[in-house]
Amino acid sequence: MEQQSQHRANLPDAVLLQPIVATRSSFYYLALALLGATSFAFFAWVWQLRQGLGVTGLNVPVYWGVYITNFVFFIGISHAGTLISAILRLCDAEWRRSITRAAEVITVLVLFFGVGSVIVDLGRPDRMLNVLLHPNFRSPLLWDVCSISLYLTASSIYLYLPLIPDLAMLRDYGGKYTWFYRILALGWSGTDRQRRILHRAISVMAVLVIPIAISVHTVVSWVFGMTVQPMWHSTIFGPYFVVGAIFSGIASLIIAMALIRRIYFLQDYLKPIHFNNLGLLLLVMALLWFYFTFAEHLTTFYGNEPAHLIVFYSKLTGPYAPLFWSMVVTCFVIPVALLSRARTRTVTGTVIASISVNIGMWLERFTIVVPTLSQPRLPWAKSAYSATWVEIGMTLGFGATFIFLYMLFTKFFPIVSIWEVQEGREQAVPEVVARVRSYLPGTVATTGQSEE
Amino acid sequence: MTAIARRLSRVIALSRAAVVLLWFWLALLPLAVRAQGPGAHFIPGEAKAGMRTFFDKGCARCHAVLGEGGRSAPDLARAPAGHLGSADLVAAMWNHAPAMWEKMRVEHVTAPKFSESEMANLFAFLYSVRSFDEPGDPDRGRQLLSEKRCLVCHAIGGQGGRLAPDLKNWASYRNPVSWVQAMWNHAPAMRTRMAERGLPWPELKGNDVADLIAFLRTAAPKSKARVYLRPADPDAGRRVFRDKGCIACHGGQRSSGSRAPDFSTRALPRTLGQFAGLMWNHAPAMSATMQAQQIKHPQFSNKEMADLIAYLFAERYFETAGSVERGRRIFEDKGCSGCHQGRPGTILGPDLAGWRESTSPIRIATALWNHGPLMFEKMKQQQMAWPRFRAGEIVDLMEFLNRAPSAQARGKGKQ
Amino acid sequence: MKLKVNRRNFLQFAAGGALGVATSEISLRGLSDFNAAISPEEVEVPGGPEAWRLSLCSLCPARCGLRVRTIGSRAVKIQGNPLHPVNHEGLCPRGIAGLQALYHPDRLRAPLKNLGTRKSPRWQEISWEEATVAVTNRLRELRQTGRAHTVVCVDRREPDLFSRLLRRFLSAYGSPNYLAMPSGLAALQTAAYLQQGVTKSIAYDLDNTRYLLSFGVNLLEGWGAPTSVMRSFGRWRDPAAGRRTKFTQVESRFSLTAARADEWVALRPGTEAALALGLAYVLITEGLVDDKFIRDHTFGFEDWRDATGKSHLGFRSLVLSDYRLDDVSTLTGVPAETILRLAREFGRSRPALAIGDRQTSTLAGHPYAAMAVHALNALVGSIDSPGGVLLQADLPWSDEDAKPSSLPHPRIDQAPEHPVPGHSLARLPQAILSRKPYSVQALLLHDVNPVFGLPNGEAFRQAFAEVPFIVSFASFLDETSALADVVLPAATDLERWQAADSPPTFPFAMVSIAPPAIAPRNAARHPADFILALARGLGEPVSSALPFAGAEEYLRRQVGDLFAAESGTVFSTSLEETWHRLLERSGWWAPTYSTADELWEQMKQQGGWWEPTYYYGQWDRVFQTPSGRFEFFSQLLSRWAAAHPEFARAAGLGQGDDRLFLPHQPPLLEASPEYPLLLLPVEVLPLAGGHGAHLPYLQQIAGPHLFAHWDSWMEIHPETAHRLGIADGDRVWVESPRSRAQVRARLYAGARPDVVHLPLGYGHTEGSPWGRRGVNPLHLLEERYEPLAGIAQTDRTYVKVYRT
Amino acid sequence: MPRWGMAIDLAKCTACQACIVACQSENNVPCVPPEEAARGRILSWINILPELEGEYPRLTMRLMPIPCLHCDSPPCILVCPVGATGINPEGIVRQTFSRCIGCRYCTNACPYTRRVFNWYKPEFPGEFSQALNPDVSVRPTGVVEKCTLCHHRLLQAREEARAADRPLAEGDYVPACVEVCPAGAMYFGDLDDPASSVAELARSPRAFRLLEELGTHPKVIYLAQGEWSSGTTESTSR
Repeated sequence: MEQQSQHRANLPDAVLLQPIVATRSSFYYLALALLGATSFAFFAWVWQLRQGLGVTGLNVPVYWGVYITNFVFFIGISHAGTLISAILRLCDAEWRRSITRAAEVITVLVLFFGVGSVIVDLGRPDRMLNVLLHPNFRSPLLWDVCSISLYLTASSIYLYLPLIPDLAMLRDYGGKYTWFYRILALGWSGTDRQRRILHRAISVMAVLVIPIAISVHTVVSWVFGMTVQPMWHSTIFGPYFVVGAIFSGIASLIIAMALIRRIYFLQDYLKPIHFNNLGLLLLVMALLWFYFTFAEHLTTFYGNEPAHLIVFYSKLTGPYAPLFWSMVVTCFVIPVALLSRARTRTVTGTVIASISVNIGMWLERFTIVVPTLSQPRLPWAKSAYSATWVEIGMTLGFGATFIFLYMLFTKFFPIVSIWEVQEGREQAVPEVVARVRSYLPGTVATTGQSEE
Repeated sequence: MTAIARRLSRVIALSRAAVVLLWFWLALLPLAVRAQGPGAHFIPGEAKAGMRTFFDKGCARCHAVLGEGGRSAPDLARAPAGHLGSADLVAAMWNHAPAMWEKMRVEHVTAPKFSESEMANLFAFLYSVRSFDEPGDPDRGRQLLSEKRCLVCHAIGGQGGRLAPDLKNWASYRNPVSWVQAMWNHAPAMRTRMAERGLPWPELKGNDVADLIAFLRTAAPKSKARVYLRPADPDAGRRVFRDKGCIACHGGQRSSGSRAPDFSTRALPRTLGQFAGLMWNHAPAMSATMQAQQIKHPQFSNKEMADLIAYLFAERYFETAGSVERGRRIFEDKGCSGCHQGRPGTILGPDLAGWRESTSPIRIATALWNHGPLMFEKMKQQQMAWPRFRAGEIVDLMEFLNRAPSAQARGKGKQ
Repeated sequence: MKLKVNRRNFLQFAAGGALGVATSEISLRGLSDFNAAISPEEVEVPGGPEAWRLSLCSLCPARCGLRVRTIGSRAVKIQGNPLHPVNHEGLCPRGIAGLQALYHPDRLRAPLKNLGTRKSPRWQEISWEEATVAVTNRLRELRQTGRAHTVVCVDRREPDLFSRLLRRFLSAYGSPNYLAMPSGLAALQTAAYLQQGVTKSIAYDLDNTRYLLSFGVNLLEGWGAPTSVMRSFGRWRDPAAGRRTKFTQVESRFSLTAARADEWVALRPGTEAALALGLAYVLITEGLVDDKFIRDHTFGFEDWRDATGKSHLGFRSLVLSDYRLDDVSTLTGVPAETILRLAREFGRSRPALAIGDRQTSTLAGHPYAAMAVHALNALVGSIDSPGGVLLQADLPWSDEDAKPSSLPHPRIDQAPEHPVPGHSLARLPQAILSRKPYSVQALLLHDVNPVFGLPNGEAFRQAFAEVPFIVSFASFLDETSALADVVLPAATDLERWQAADSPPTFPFAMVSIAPPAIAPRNAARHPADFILALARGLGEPVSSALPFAGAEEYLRRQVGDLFAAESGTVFSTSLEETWHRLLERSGWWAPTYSTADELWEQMKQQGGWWEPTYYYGQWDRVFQTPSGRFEFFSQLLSRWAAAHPEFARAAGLGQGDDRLFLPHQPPLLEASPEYPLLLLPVEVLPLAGGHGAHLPYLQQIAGPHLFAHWDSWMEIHPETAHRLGIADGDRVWVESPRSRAQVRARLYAGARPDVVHLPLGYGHTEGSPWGRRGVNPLHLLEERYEPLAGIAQTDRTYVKVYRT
Repeated sequence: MPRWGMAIDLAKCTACQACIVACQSENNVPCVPPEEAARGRILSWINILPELEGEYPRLTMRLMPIPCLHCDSPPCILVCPVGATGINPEGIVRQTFSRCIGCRYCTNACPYTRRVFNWYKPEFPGEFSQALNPDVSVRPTGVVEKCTLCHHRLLQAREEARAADRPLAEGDYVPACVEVCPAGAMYFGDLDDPASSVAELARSPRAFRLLEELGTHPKVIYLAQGEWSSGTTESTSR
């Protein structure tokens, strides 16, 4: 026993396995709390199924509310991982190695909640199968179904592939559930050939995943863009939504990293530099997002179409002004202020920025969905929309469940890709030196093949 | 002799045909009989069906009858004034057609097409409706009573003369005919009484009767507010005409010697009420002659009187016979022959040879209505004037078309 | 060389995949089962043999003809009877809502007996037999003790078979007290009596008029016979019908009627009479009047001398002196040029028709104003002429039921201080409480709710507490029935034999009848059957006066009269009717029936009998005044006033002032600093006549112009609201000197800045919970009665409005 | 193949709302309780839309009864993911209640907001369920419903016509709202039959369609109120 633990401690990066081998009681308390929220959400949902959607704050003409907002929001978050890690992988950003998995997990998990939000929004979830039995391919909603399921598969694979070596490690490590890891490890023995295949597979997936991810959120935006409703019927919704998605994605990634770092003492794996880099990325997205938002609203204002202007003003000056302007603050003012200066681009700084960004992005989705609906072209009675406990409970529950599952993942799998980190140590440094040298004049690229 | 014989045969032939037709639709519409208008029995076609046509085909959009229907065109029950037989109706329709077509073109009204039976019904309807009286003007009625000095002898509800019956007794009579009947029956007595007092016999003209009724109606006792007549039966009327011996003097050719006006030729007023007026005016003179010839003054029941008048009107629906000669002349003069006689090269209209033995006012009207606009257009292209006809001329034309379309025209028409 | 895929991990793969698919499949299926389990399936609708049955609507006096679709024993749809002369195929929303009245969850299920007190009733269900016995005994006792006359019966506004029977019963029983709820046409009828000397219902030839000038009559919101008015409205604007009839609405509020009119003229509330006389001024000065008619058929246009040689004021001089254009303009707030234009349009387009004073189906307006408006009709000769004011044709009923009983005792509610021999139900409470002329021993109420529906409802509540015995026929335990000792569940329209005469404002003589469309629900019964049972129970002579087995037999007997009349026709297609009219007008009559039985059968199948012909110019029927003419100067009034000097004071004019007898502007209410805003209650079609609040169908469409439903609202002008710091939807207090109520304020630009409006029909305190919403404006309004006929003037009161 | 359409003459409409109630009673549309109504969840398929303009005392108000307009190119049917709604060959925009999954995408895509959603299980308090029309299914909770132009009446009319062995005549098939209109302001018929009254009215200069600019091609045609002027004579054929 003694020397067993001894032997483990000596293992490189043992700290990365720590969460898996040892669980502190605080974990259970937190888990309990989160599961409480989950069960509350479940209760709310049963209640809604029994009573009908009447228990929500939805009404005529505001047929969509918090649920659809959540849907768009969650799908947005899902762009955190896969997309980012894919991009970083493809351009050999070496600082990625310790953050990719944390990102990819977010993607895979959050997608379920995106889909879940739609399901709870259905009046007849029991008839969901009709989507497969009687599909109508002219409906953007069906495009969503396709692209999201495709995205889910792709990103699951993309999460799974880099996991294999670590699984093998856990298998040979001989802790709990070895049988489980054995199944998943697919008999990985780390031969060169296997490594090469794995590398090839990963980079193929990386290439594949990017267009899929982009398509997903474009299609989501089309759910609105394809209608003739004022301020929905817009051509830039595609890119606008994608940008927003990546924006919130990065933000939630930063938050997740910060938490992992704190809880599992991974300070020297997730270093300030990571936050700094991601912070810069976030800054870029913030500017990009503002640009789109500005363009979108300016054209509407300039176009001066009555129906559109009614919605426009309901956002800028009307009942939705508070939401709209706090969105501008949280999505633009705060992050830019914090991230544009190196002094504040610290871990805390970026985290604060990220939190505000996520809040802001949720507000953005909300102010896209609701104002349009509450100002129909024909001046029917306008009834204000405010969410009920059911919707709020469900939203919180979803958040909690997501966090819980994330935690659970860290308890079974290393949240930082161990073999990649090791690979980094052993090979990447000389590679990078060689690569950098190869950029410089008067030198011959000797390490060409090792770069592929 | 020929003329008389032909006329006679013609009238009889037509009335036979009419009766046959009558039985035909009687068999079809046993219920409709109850709702028959006066005079309908003799006339080919059914008045009520005619009204349906009138409204369904959209005539009522512009035209009205007695105020029921559109206002933008003449009220066909009131205008043209005076009594119109079928031939007169055709003539009126023919002469008026171009103007109407113009108006319809302007208003984008598409002219409906009629089958011959529909047209027959329409005629029957118009003919009966034209014989209806409209409620009179009570104010004029009051004046009349004083002008005609009725109240010297008569009283209304106790006020007035005591010599003659109180008019209140009749106040509830709504039908001019029942008035005529009452007046007729006591005409002789009244005549003598008035003679004694040297009072002039009151003449009732135009709508006088209707107006009188309208005024006296208000004096009617509440309990039995209105007395109407059931629709009359011309057949019965014909019998009355024979049995009561009217035919003896009034029968025209049929009467032993025509001493009295022949109703089959004499000009009739438009409505029954006006006719009633005439009978009234004519009563004293007549009873005088009758006395002179020891003919008993016939008494009529309400129904008999109604039937009788209905019969007389029904008779007059049919045109008297025309002459082939005059017909041919008109056919030439009015330029019909130009197009309608199969001359080579000039066949713009159909060869009317085919109409032999089948020409009737209904047929002409139908043809006019269905093909008229086309013909009108063609004629305008040829700078031809739209010919106008008097009723008599129509009759002669029909006579001509029925009898003598020249053989060679038919021959040519075939080639 | 490749990943070594041996059998084992291949199987693992397969297993995993299968598992995944299975779980997803199961979860979806499971979800649907789950959902089905927790929210079980919906109502399924039973079928059955289908049939269409005729019936009559009784939610308002129009009594529209209905076609009821029945499936098995259920009534599932109400539509208009296409042959019915009043509504043809059309219906108003109220008619269709009859279904909800029929199947209403709060309907009485059995006869109820009050074991408690009036204040705190304790209801017990009893059998019909018990009920009949109880009532019979009480009435027999009263009769034997010579107090038959102390039995008072209050019937609803809608005349029908049952009201006839009731009258017959009362006169046989020995009581003169057949009372009915007041009608919104009272002012018109009063004017008709004073100016034309007639008591029959005034009618309007709306179809044929070319210009309609309405002084605040809510024509399209339940006035008169709503469906037939709407039908005429449609015809005025039917492109096929040729020229469009102009409809001008003079009203202070931009009501739905005003909104649908061709022109809306806003005037100061209460000045309708002045405006009418102002128009008369222009008509006279510009010679736009019908001289012939005025010469031949009117009296008192010029100044005149009576028998004693005393000279009297004529209408012309009155108008020329008192109602000069600019005066009228300043008083009414209508620009002079508008008045000029209106007068010219009115005078030049013939036939032109004027209706007023401001009235709804329950608020009558002021008779003097009505006279002023009616005078306009006389000026342009629109009386008893096509497109003008007509007098309803007489029915050929034998009048034995209707005739006033020749009994020693006077009617309890008669009003000797009024010139018009009217009776006003409003006087009943006072009569009961003062025991003058005699004390009331028993009350028979038929489907009436004065406690809720009359301005002095509270007085009724107190008075009824004094009456020893109260029986009420009702479908619901409403405010009034709640005060009764015995409440009898009455069958609704669709469940009972019905017969209706021509509705008010309908020119032709008409009788519609309808057999029950479906069997009565629960224990409900036809009140007629109960009354007949009562008659049998009371024995001679009552029983011999009503020797009928049931409602049907009684009705059947009545139809005999129609047959005897030998005129008219059974309801039929417009074509048939045209034909009939053509014949009849020229003195021919072609009935479709030859025996009374045939007539009866045909009436049951077609819906009734009527006479589609109106005979114009029957002056001595239309003008039964002393002069036998239309009287601008009412001699009936002057003669009466001669004997009653106190009248002049009541009317607020000097003794011997001829204006008393001429149309004139009655005195206006004045605002006080404390109560600055005028409250004008309004009537909306869905709740017209004050009933219907218990029907969801009607509640949810009550105020379309404001999307208002299920609750009463107070219309207030945005600026006024802003001045008072009131926002749209705020709850506010409306306070009058009499009482105050809380209601939701709605900003409405159609409300005059110094006026607020509350809809009538809301604010029940008893009966269906659905009806117990909103406030009842009648409780805010001050009671006032005008001197001519004692018509309630509770249609306006000054109030103040402030936020809660 | 007819193309069913409706014409509503705003000059004749009295805003009495009989059409609304007739529709509800014909199609088993439940009355929602007051609280729900207050939240704008009234289910009626046809509603009056008031448009008030001007200042006291110069006001105008247009009150339009608006059912589903049964557009020829309806935005709502494209977006339904399960094809629960579509336009049938006769131009009726139908809703298959049994397939609808209640995603409410169609309600949001309809520019006229003429589709309603069953927030709760339909309630027919007391014996109201007795008055249900057996020809029309009662919609379950959670599905979208809309005006069907009383399609069941079309089926019945067809049956009767076939039984009588004659073609479907104008007036055989009329929706409940049109049938009940007391002012005769609503017309219904085949827009492709030039002789039909609707087709005639659709050609009238007063005719307009709601939000035409969206290219939805509604088959419910409105006729402008028009104005009275002394001595005007209008004529349908102009």
